[in-house]
Amino acid sequence: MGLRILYFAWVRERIGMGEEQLDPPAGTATVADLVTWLAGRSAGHAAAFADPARLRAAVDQAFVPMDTPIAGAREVALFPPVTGG
Amino acid sequence: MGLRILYFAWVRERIGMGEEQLDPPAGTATVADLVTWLAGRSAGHAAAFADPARLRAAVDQAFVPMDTPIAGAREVALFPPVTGG
Amino acid sequence: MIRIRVDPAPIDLTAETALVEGRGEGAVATFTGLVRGDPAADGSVETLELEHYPGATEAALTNLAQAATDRWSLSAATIVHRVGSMRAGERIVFVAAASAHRAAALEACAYLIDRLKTDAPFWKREVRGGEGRWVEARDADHDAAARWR
Amino acid sequence: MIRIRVDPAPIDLTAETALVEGRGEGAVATFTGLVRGDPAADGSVETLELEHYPGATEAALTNLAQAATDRWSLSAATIVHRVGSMRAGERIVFVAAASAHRAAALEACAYLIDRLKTDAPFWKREVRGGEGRWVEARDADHDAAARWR
Repeated sequence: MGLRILYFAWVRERIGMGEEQLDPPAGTATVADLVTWLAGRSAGHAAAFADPARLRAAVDQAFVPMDTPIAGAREVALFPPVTGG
Repeated sequence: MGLRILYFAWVRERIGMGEEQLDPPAGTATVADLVTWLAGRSAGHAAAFADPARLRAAVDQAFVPMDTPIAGAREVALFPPVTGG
Repeated sequence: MIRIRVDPAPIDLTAETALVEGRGEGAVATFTGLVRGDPAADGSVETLELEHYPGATEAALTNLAQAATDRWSLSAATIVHRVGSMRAGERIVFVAAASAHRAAALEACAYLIDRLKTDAPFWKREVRGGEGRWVEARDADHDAAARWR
Repeated sequence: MIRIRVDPAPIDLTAETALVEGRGEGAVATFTGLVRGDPAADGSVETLELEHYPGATEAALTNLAQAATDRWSLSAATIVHRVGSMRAGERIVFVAAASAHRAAALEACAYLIDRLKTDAPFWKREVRGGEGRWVEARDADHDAAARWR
């Protein structure tokens, strides 16, 4: 199955894609763990995740803190602070 | 010359006219004095001014308290509390 | 831009909004008051009649719009008030405030309508079942206006 | 009525307003956000691009409109947000709240736009002089949203 991971705004631009389907390794318990793992996948990922303070997340389309567990999640989105309206 | 006196809403209806031009007697110092004098002019005037608490006034088109002097005024309006908007 | 209009014609929201939006600022807040049917024991409101004090009304609304413009640095302040006879569902009043900042536009809009309720010489008469009745002023309106002093 | 619309087409204010006013309540408050030219050292904004998170956006806006409806007993809550590319002077966002009472409509309108700024997944990119730049989030927006908690 794998986890659907979505990127938006400059996170998407730095990584060079809007979406990937991945199987995080065992021990990837939280969103923050996922980000750490993803940062090692490419230079683009590393650049996108270089400053965790500028990163926000949603698990299954709900905004969550970075220490949120991802067990059972189908979709995780990573993006900068929102700027709509 | 005389003073232009305007009536609005139910004050106008009770008096039966929207406007009259009058020369108040000497000693009519304030809006309240004017109202007391006007109340004696007809049964309609008396009915309109029976409850001073329900009456508001403007002198030369500016809302004022009832104890405002009318010396030099060209126009006095008497009406119920406003209900626009 | 300060725009004041007291008119028996229906309020043209599209035209009024275009004037306000045309000022080039980022935030526009509006308030529209509509005639309510307000069903009661003596029937619903068939028509609402708005009387005003010509001359004094325009002066009061201009002062109000100017005060809001000064306080919140507005690029536009509009007050349009209908007078005469109107039916349920029709617009009585439209106010709008435009500013570079959303909080300023929103606050100024609330200020304009709150103060209009107590500071402008309008009187409403409701007709239900063929019988007219002057609307009583509400204490709540005075409280709402007082918070801006 | 709750109406949520996320759309690349220009916002039709006349149609949206008619839907809200058609609810038969007396008070309608609206807020419209427009693209600002915002002249700076690197030129004015030529286009503004709005990216969003399809699915999550609609869910967030629906939650927001429902929360406002519950809190202020609204008869209508509308949120329309444009996405894609737009130019200076065009509408980005329109929110409206209708209620029997003016204070409820005004407060709910402020709530909708304040919370939208922090709770809905939209991202703005400004293009000036041919160069795109992602807009930074503002602390003031978080403060504005926090006052409703």
